[in-house]
Amino acid sequence: MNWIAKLAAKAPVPIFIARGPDAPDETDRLHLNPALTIVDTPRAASILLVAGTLPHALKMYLHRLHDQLPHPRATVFWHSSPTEPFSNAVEIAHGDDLASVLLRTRAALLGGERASDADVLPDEPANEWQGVGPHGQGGKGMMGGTPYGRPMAMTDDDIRDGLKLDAYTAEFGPFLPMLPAGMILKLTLQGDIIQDVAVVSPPYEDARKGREIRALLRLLGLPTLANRMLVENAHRDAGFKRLVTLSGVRMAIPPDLGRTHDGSDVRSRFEHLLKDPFSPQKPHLTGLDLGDLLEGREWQEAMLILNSFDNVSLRKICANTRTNADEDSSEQTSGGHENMDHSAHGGH
Amino acid sequence: MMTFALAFAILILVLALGIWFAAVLDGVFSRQLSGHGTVGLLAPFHASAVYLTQQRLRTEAPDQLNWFLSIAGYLSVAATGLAVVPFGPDLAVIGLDTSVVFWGACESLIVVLVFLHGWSPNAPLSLIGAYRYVAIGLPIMLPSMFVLIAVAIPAQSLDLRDIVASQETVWNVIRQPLGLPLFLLLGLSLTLRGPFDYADSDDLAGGTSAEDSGANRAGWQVARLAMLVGFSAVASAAFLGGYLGPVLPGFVWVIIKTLVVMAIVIGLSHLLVRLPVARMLGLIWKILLPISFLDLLWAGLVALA
Amino acid sequence: MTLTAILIVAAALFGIGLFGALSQKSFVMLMMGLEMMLNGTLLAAVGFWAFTLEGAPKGQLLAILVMAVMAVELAIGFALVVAVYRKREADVIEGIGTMKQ
Amino acid sequence: MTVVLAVFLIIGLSFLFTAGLRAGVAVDDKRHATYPQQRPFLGGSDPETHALQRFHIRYYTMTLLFVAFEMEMMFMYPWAVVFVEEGPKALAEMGMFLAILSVGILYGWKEGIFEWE
Amino acid sequence: MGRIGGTGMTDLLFYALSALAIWSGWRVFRVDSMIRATFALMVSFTSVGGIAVLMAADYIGVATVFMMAVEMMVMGLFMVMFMMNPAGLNPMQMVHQYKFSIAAGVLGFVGLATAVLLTNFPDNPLPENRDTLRDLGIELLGGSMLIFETAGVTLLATMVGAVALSSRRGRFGDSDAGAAPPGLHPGGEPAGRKVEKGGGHGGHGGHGGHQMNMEKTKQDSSDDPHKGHGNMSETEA
Repeated sequence: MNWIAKLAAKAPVPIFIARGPDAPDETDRLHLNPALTIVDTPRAASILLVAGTLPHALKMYLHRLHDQLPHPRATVFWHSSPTEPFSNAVEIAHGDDLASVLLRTRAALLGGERASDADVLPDEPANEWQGVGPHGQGGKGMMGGTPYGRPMAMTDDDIRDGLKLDAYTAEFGPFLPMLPAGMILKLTLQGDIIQDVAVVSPPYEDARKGREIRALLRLLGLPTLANRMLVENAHRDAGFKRLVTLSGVRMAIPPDLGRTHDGSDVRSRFEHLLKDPFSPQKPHLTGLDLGDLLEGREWQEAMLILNSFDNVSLRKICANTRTNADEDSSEQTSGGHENMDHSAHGGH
Repeated sequence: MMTFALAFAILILVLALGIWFAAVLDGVFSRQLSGHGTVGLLAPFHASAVYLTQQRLRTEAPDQLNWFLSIAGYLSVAATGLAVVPFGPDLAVIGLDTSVVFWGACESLIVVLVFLHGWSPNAPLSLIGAYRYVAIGLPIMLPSMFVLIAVAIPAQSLDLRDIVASQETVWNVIRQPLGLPLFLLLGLSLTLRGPFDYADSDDLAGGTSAEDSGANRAGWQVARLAMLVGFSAVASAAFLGGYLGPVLPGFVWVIIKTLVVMAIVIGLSHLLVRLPVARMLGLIWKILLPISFLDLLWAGLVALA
Repeated sequence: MTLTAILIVAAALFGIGLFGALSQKSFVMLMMGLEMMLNGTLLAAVGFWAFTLEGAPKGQLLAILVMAVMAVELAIGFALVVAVYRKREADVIEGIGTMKQ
Repeated sequence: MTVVLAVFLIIGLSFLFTAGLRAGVAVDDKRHATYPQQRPFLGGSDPETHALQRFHIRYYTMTLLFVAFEMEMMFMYPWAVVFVEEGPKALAEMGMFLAILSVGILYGWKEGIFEWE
Repeated sequence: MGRIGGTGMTDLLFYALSALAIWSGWRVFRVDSMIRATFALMVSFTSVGGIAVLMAADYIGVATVFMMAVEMMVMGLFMVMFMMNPAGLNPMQMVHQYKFSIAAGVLGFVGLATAVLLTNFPDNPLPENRDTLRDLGIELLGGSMLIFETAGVTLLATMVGAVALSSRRGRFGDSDAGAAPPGLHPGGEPAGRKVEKGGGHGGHGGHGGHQMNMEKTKQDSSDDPHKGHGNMSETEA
C-alpha cells in the first residue's frame, strides 16, 4: 500500500446506495455514520451498497449502475443475498456491523488483497457503429447514424416557447438520488423543461418516515438541515425550525407549484410536513396524473413537485399516468422520429 | 524581483492554507448544523486521497480537452484572482492599475469554465447544470461589478492597492454598507455554493461534476476551494481594509480577514435556500440590481459630501 | 514589438476573419467571422493608440467603441437568428435570404 | 510585462498541478473506461441518444439584454476613477447613462424575459 | 521608447501571444465542435488582450478579456442552440465558396500587410507617466460626452430591438403564430414548404451574385428537417 492509499484508508468510505423496497429503516440513518459518506453519483463511490432485495425488474438497472463505479470497487449486499452475477460480492451477515464491514472491504481493495469488481455487462458500445458511413459514424448524413454508439437527439416540438430544438428522451431512475427510490420515469426534455412524462415503474410502496421533508430540503439546497431531520426529535426543536424558516424556504417555493384539485400545492404540503414530518398530507388525487403535474416544468421545480407527495400518493398518481408501453404505441402512429431521419449529406 | 518572489511565496502560502482551512471549516459547519459528522484537521487530506486512488473515468464521446481545460482553468483563474490582492503596500503578485477590471475578467472566465465543465462529459445532468449556471452566473456579475466600482470611487483608482490604501480611516464595509453583502452573493456563485449552486447541485446528483471521478473530481473540488480563497481575499481587500491592521504584518491581516470572509460564505452556503432558477433570475434583475444601483449612488454621494 | 509587427498580426486576424465570414454557411458562424475581423481591428486600434497617438484618450475610446459594436452586432444578430428560426427552422444564411421576398 | 509574465506563470503552475493529479501518484490502476463504465449516469438507466444536442436554453433573450447592458461597464470603470475630480457633473452624466439603459431592463421585464421561456 | 519596453522578454511574450491569437483564430473555422470554435475565438481575443497589456493599454487589454469572455459565452449558447450537431459528433463541413474565401482571406492579409510595410507611420509612442485611465475618464465626461451618451442610446436601442425580435411574447401575440402554414390534411406536414424552397431557389436565380445559390441550396437540405424535401431539392440540383 503506498502512502496515498494509506491516507485514503483513513477517510470515510464513499458509498452509493441502491435501495430495494424492503431496505431497512437504518438506511437513511447511515448519513449520520461518521465512517461513511453517502454520495450522489456512482462516479464518486468506492462501494455499491445494495440495501434490501431488489425486484427482478430492476436487475438490469443495477447491473448498469454497478459498472459505472470507478475501480477499485466492490459490491456489498445488506439485508439481501448476492445474486448472479455478483458472485464476488460481500454479504453482511446477521449481526455484523455495516460500517466496519465496509471499512474492511475498502481497506482490502486499497491494499490489493481484494480484486476490484469486474464489469457485469459486456464491453461493447450501445449500438454497432464503427466504420460505417462517410465519417465512420455508423450511418448516413450529418445527423444520421450512431456516432460513438448512440444516435443523436432529434428535433421535436417545444411546449413552452415553440422553438423546435433537439429533445432528449431517456429513462431516469430508479437509483437517482433526487427521485423517490424505485421510481423510473421516461422523460422527454427540451433543455431543462420536461416535455413529456411516462411512468416506467412507480416508486416503492415503502413508508420511510420523513422522506418527503428531507428530500425537499435537499432539493432546496439545504442538505445539512435535511440531515438534521434524521437526528431524533429534531423536528420538535424550535431552534431548528427557526433555521429552516430563516433560510427563506417559503419564499423559494413558487406559489401554485404542483397544485392539486383540492387546492394544496408544494408550499402548503411543505408547511404541513414541517409541522409534522411523519404524517404527510394526503391530497385529493382523483384524475391527477404526472403529465399535468410535470409537463412544462423546469427540472428543480418538477423534482420539488414529485417529492412533495408521499409514496402512496405518488403510486396513485402514477397509476393514472400513461405508462411507457402506452407511449411506445402512440409513438408509432405519430411518427415523430422517422421525420427526423436525415438522409442529408454532411460531407461533400 | 525580490518583492515579486516574496509576494509569490505569500500567494502560495495563502492558497494552500486557505484551501485546507476552507475544507475543515466546511466540516465544522456541517457538524454544527446537522449534529453529526467528523471534524478533523487532516480530514480534507484523507478525503482527497480517496479520489486519487480511484480510476478516472471518461464518458461516451466526451470533450476530453475541454474537460481538462475547465478544471485546470478554474484553478488558474482562482489563483490569478488571488494574485491581484495586495499582501502589503505594493506587495501584489500582479500589480496592475486596473486590477478591479482584471478581477471582473476572472469572474466572467469562471462562467465559461464552469459551463465547459458541464458540457464536456456529454451527460444530461451535467449539461443541465452547466446551462443553469450560466443563467445565474452571468447576471450575478452585474451587482458585483457595481459594488466594485463603488469601492473604486473613494480610492479614485481601479487598483486594489489604492483601494486598500483608501480605507486607512474607515473600511468600505462601513462606508458602503450595501457593498459587502452583495459581493458575498457573487462569492457563493463563483464557488458554486449554497443558494447559488446551480451547477453542482443535489437535485442534479452533482450537476456538472456528476460524471467526475478520480483525479478529475479531486482537481475540481480543490479548484472550488481555491476559488473560495481567491474570492475571500478580494472581498477582504475591497471591503475589510486588506492588509491594514495594527501590530501584525500586513499579510497576516490579509490571511485573517480572508478566513473571516470564508467562514461567512461557508456559513451562508449552508443556511440559505436555493431558489428555482427562474425565480433566482428574476430576483437578481429585479431586486439585487436596483440595490446595487443604490449602493453606487450612496457611494457617489458619500464621496462628494 | 513594433507597430509594424502588431499591424501584421492584426492583418492576419482580419484575413482569417474574412475567410470565415465568406466561407461559413451558418449565420452564427458568419458572425464569428465578423467578430474575428473586429478582433484584428481592435488590435490595430490599440497599436495606433500606443505607438502613434502619444496615448491620446480618443484612441482608447475607439477601442471601446469597437467592442460596443461587437456587442451590438452580437445582440441584434442573435435576436435575428432566433426570429428567423421561429419562422423557418433554419439557421443558415439562405434562410434569411428568402425572407426578402 | 510583469503582469503577463505572472499570469503565464500562475496558469502554468495550475495546469501542472492538475496534470499532476492526473498522472496519478497513487493509481496503479490506470485502465481505460470500458463501454459500460462510459455510460452517462441516469440512475441505472440507458439513454436513447447523446446528451450533446441543440440544447434549448430558456433564458436566451436575457443573455442578449445582458450583453448589451454589460457594455456600460466599459464606460463606468474610467468614470469611477475621475468621479471625485469631476464631482456632480460625473454623477449627473452617469445617472443619465444608467437611466437610459435601465429603460431597456424595464422593457425586458415587461416582456417577461426573466422568466423561463 | 517610452513605457512600451523593447526588452527581449516583451518581444518573446508578444510573439507567443500573437502566435496563440492567430492559431486559435484559425482553429475557430477548422473545428467540428461549436463550443470549441467559440472558445477558440475567446482564446484569440484573450491573446489580443494580452498584447494590449504589453502595449501598456492595461484597461483596454483587460477589459477585452472581460467583455469577450461574456460575449463568447453568449455566443456559445446560441451556437449550440441553433447549429445542428453542435458537438461535432459527426465530422462536417458547413462551408461554401471555399476556394474563393481562402483567396479573399489571403488577399486581404497580403494587401493589408503590404500597406503596413509600405507606410511610414509617425512615431509618437505613449509617454512614460501618462495616466491613461484618468485621461479616458476625463475624455468621456468632457470632450466625448456626446459619444458616451449616444452609446447609451444605441445600447438601449439594441436591448429593445433584441428583446422585441427574440422574445416570443410580444404585443402582437406569439411571434411564431402563423409561422407554419396549416397542413393539407389535419396533423399533416405544413403545406407550402416545398413551394417555398423551390421558390427561393428559382427566385434567386436571376439575381446577380448568386451563382453559388445552386450549390448552397443543395447543402442547405441537410438543415431541412423534412426528409422528403431534402431529397427533392437534391435531385433538383
